[in-house]
Amino acid sequence: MREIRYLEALSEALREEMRRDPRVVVIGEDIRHSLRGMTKGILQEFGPNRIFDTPISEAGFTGLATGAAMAGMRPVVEFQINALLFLAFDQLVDQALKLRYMMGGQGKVPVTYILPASGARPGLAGQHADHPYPLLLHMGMKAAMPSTPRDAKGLFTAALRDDDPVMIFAPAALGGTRGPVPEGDFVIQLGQAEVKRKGNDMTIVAVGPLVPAALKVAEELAGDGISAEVVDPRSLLPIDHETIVGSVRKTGRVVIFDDSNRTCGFAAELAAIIADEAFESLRAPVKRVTRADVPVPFSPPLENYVLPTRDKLLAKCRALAKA
Amino acid sequence: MREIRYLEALSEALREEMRRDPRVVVIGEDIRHSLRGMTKGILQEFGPNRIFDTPISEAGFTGLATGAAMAGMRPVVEFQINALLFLAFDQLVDQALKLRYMMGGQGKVPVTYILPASGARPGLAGQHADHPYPLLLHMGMKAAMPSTPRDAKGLFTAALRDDDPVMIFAPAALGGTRGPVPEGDFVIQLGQAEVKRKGNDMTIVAVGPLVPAALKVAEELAGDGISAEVVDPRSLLPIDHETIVGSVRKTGRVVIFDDSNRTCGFAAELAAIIADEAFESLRAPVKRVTRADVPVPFSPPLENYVLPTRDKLLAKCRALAKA
Amino acid sequence: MLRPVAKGVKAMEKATLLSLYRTMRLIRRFEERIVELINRNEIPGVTHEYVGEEAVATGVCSVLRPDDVITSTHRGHGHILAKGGQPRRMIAELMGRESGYNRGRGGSMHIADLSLGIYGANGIVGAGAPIACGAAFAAKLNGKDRVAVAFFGDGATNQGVVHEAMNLAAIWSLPVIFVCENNGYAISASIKEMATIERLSDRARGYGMPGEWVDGMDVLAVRGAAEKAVAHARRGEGPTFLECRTYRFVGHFTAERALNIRYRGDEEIAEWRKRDPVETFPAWLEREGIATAAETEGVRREVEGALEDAIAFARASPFPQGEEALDGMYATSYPNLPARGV
Amino acid sequence: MLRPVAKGVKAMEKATLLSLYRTMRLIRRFEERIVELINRNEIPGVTHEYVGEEAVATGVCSVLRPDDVITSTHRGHGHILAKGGQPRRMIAELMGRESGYNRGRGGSMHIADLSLGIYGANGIVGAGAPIACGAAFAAKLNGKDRVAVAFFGDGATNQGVVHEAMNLAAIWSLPVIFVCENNGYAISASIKEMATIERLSDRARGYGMPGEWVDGMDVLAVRGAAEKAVAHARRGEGPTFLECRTYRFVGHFTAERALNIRYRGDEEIAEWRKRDPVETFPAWLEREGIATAAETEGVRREVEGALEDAIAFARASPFPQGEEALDGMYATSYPNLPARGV
Ligand SMILES: Cc1ncc(C[n+]2csc(CCOP(=O)(O)OP(=O)(O)O)c2C)c(N)n1
Ligand SMILES: Cc1ncc(C[n+]2csc(CCOP(=O)(O)OP(=O)(O)O)c2C)c(N)n1
Ligand SMILES: [Mg+2]
Ligand SMILES: [Mg+2]
Repeated sequence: MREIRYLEALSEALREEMRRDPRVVVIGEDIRHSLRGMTKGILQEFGPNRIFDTPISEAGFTGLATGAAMAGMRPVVEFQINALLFLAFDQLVDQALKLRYMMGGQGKVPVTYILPASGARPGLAGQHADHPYPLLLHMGMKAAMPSTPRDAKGLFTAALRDDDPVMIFAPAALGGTRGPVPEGDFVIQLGQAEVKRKGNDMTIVAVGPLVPAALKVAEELAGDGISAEVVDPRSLLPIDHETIVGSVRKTGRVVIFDDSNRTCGFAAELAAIIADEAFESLRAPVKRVTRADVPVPFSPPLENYVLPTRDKLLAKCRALAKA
Repeated sequence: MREIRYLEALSEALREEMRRDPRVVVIGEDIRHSLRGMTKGILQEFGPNRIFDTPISEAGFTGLATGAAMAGMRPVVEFQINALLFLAFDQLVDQALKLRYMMGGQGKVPVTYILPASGARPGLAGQHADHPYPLLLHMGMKAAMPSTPRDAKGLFTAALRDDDPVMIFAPAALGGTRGPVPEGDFVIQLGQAEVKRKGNDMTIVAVGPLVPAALKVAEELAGDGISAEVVDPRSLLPIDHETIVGSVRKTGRVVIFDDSNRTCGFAAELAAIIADEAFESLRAPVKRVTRADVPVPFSPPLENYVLPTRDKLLAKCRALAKA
Repeated sequence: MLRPVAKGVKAMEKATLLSLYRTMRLIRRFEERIVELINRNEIPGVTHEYVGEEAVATGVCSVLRPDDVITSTHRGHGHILAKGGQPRRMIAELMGRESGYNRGRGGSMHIADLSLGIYGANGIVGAGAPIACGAAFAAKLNGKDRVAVAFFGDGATNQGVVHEAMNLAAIWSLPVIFVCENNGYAISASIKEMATIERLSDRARGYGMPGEWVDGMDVLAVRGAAEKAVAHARRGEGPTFLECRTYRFVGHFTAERALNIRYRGDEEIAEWRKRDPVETFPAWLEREGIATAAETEGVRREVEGALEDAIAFARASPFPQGEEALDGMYATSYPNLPARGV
Repeated sequence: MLRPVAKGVKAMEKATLLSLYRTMRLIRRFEERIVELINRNEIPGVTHEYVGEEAVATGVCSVLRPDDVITSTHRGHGHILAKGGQPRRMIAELMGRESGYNRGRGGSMHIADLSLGIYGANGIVGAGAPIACGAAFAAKLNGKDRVAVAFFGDGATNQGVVHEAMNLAAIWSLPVIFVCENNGYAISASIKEMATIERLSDRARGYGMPGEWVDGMDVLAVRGAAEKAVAHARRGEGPTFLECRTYRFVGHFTAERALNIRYRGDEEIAEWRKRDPVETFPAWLEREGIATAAETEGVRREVEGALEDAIAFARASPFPQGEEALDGMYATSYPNLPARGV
């Protein structure tokens, strides 16, 4: 299969869907010039009635997308940085997400939010490096975080066809990675985790930008004679209980390797699910390796200390194998 | 000890601190006329330079409080409803909360946010009934949710004296409850859970408005011969690991009874902590009774189905006792 | 100043004039009946009554088509009735019944009927403004001459998102009418303290859009101004900001009396009550010989009948089943979603 | 139009004029050196350079006192230098060193020095505006005649919170100056497309505050307008909106060139470069006989020296220790806080 980059896979998913469905329009900051690289060529191919550069008004254009979706469009909203979600938070979680339910099931709000540079990159520091998906999940917003170009195309396409608001986090750290991606129509349904590496002695649940790191750790553990299974939830909400819990039932040990803050984070939710649903099979405490609950600091040694890294995962896994 | 109402206890804490410390000013919507009942009499006692009615500009006045705090004031910001946090979210979690850290520890931001009618009341429906403290905790904001008038006075006073942003959730459902409250200077430090009822067979961790319900359930369980311990975290962040984990280590069984949404909620965090730190003592799966992840519906039968209630807790505890 | 007579009125259809009266009267009596039902605990919670402001929604919606869109506020009953909302399904909603507009999921602050272009009341001040822009955006892209009206209060004009919405509408020349219902107060806060300018419509200039001011107690004046703004929008000439100066005769919400707060004088209320459009408009119709006393009385009787019927309908309707509470949030569903609480 | 000569200039102290030049030159060379260091990977990440806009920060801050407050933006180096920030501690910060202003915690977008009234650069567009209002609010309550300046760009004027801040400042008559640095673009978005009005300062009217427009390439014009606004604020007469029309000669941020995007023409850049204040101002000083060529050359040499020193200082400074990463977030600390990641 041909190999393309993660960002190209996102771009391809979007362009293919725009060709199929004229209701898809794209809204966001600096997207005509494709500052984030995902909307490259869209203005040229689809013209100015399909792609709209907005003023710096995140709450405003998020709400506008909601109204347009209720009126039959299928807007895609690109957020330049994750922190912008905070500015549109009411429009995201108290409007777009809730309207259908509060209206008793009338209408629908098919908006896809895409963050093509989510999470940390070296030097971005405190306000540009959050990865705040747990906030959205807590409110009930569907979300996914693909870890490979293939998953990027498949999950983004699923989001584009979903009739509800769905948010796609596309980690900055993965934007340049290459991998095989099917050509043409290709969908990965939400709610389906994938076992990215099989193993028997312990489960590592790793999200998004941490999946490649987890795979490397599993490799190293294999050298120690420890067989680690790596599960990638891919879909953050809905959560695939079956695959995740199933793996832990098999291995009896789990480390959750998550790229958001710790308290009330995604790892907490997975730990809670496992401590309930896989309790009988657990042979050791449920462990989390996450960010620490501080803004991401600027200076490299500090940043490294705060973020979840391979080293920390490896150490935790080794300790767990003995527990 | 004299008994006063929960809202009066908050009001007393505020007025006493305002007498002691001239830097304390109060900012919010309709607070001069005390729509929410907590700021009654403040205009009369302290005059218009200590209490400020704002325009409907939540992001604006939240940011203003941050700047004032950096300049030496100690503002108290009242939010009329919880959903208003969504409108001020950037100013809360990306500004007030982070500035000190990002500035390398320079200065401080001593703002107390108070929500004197937080959470659900019958008939409020989807946009007025959220109890979104997990969102704040995830970002690292200190927060507390007192369950009694005594705790209300003590924790609010602690928040007022804390040199960081602290949010006090004061559930609407508790505003009218009465109880003994010490007169004069009275502080309950953040980070100290309280065992509200002693027991040996299982632990119920219950927050805010659910504490009275949990105590009633414990009473009923006693009738079944089950001795339940009820732990009230009181402080949502910092979390008192010792008391909570200590109780579970003793009882080996736990149900977490929380008034926020389920996914990535406070109950998830407690479950994760317990599944790690109390693992060796656990004799049954860690259980959660929380809100369901939908907006609170308006109609009473629906609302009842969605919110965490006594009945649901009781059923869960009975099942757990047998597990 | 009371100015119920508008130029060119004589040329209007009598039926139109009577229907304006009917709508205003319906709104007024709807609100009065709702308060009774709240006080009798037949409706849970509280509502925000539109009493005194009837001429605004009535005048504006009288020039809208069924396919035009409105976004409403916490004080939404008047907008919804004026846009054609059925009292039966509204009251059923307020009573939390399955036959209500929102199947009991929403209550007063969320009533919507998408088939009538009613994109919902809204519990968050100002939040409807960008949503209206979105409906207008869709209309424009699809080459439809549909317009969208965003209703909001004086208090809402200090919300950032309302400005963002105005700017978006202006730069993209969207067919939106921003209808500011300036009733002088945001709960207890006088707009005189919360803004430094006399006319909120002056803010429109900052977005290069027309800013109009109109007497919101005069249904014909409102209708005239709205007609102009709507025509402007339908022609593709973009948004208008329309400030309607009005007044609410009652408390901010049903519960205000119990709170015992006082932020405005009785004389002020009495002064405005003299201009009650629900009283002055039929009086003018009769005075001008447009309608007879019997005809206006007929409107009133009809309204009472419609409300009786609506209340009876609502009372007879079943409540939704608790177990259904998790349905309807998502249009595309998946296992494990929404997460249950137990 | 180039207009470096302002009325009444002759009366100014020569030292003041030379110091204006010194500040502008320092900002320019600071930015140029930073880009070199970024390209050499001595500074992690990217920064937003102030090249071309030096006259704005310089003019405005030249009339501020050390106890006045500023809030800055993502493009903050110029503001901070103009308000007295030390190049040593700034560059150390940019290199992530413990001796940096933020002890390496912040980087470019968060540099702050509270002792100089610098309440921080800010990574969120518009977010500093209400914070400046808060500093002004505190000053007013404490009876101090301190003022606060909120710097922000043209793009920021479409952010809701900036409006909310303007309204708050207006109704409470706070001593704030809203300095809008209109450089014509928000990244790739031309303000001509993002607003319908020619002068953003017209938005001030919506809040009943003075709205001034000034040529932001003319440091003396900026200084003059700022002086007036600051005096107004110090007298307790409230806020001013001051639009400074300016231009950035370089990309939005250091990485722009690599992105290969093109949203403005070379001629436009060339046209504005002719008005470069860092070139025209010293030329004017010499032409008018205010300073000799040797004196302006002296300024340049001094600036180079200061930057060499700063870079050397930063390079020699140690990095912070990883284990300290969890310190400093809370002023009042508790066990278990902040939560660790492992
Ligand atoms: C964003 C937001 N802030 C505050 C509230 C609480 N609240 C509900 S209605 C209201 C007053 C609204 O005033 P206005 O916009 O003038 O409308 P009116 O009630 O006068 O019709 C307030 C403050 C809210 N619902 N939403
Ligand atoms: C609220 C917000 N939206 C978007 C961004 C991304 N962003 C950073 S700078 C910028 C452009 C700002 O333009 P302007 O305010 O004109 O300032 P300039 O860069 O021209 O100095 C954008 C969109 C951000 N940091 N914050
Ligand atoms: Mg009002
Ligand atoms: Mg700009």
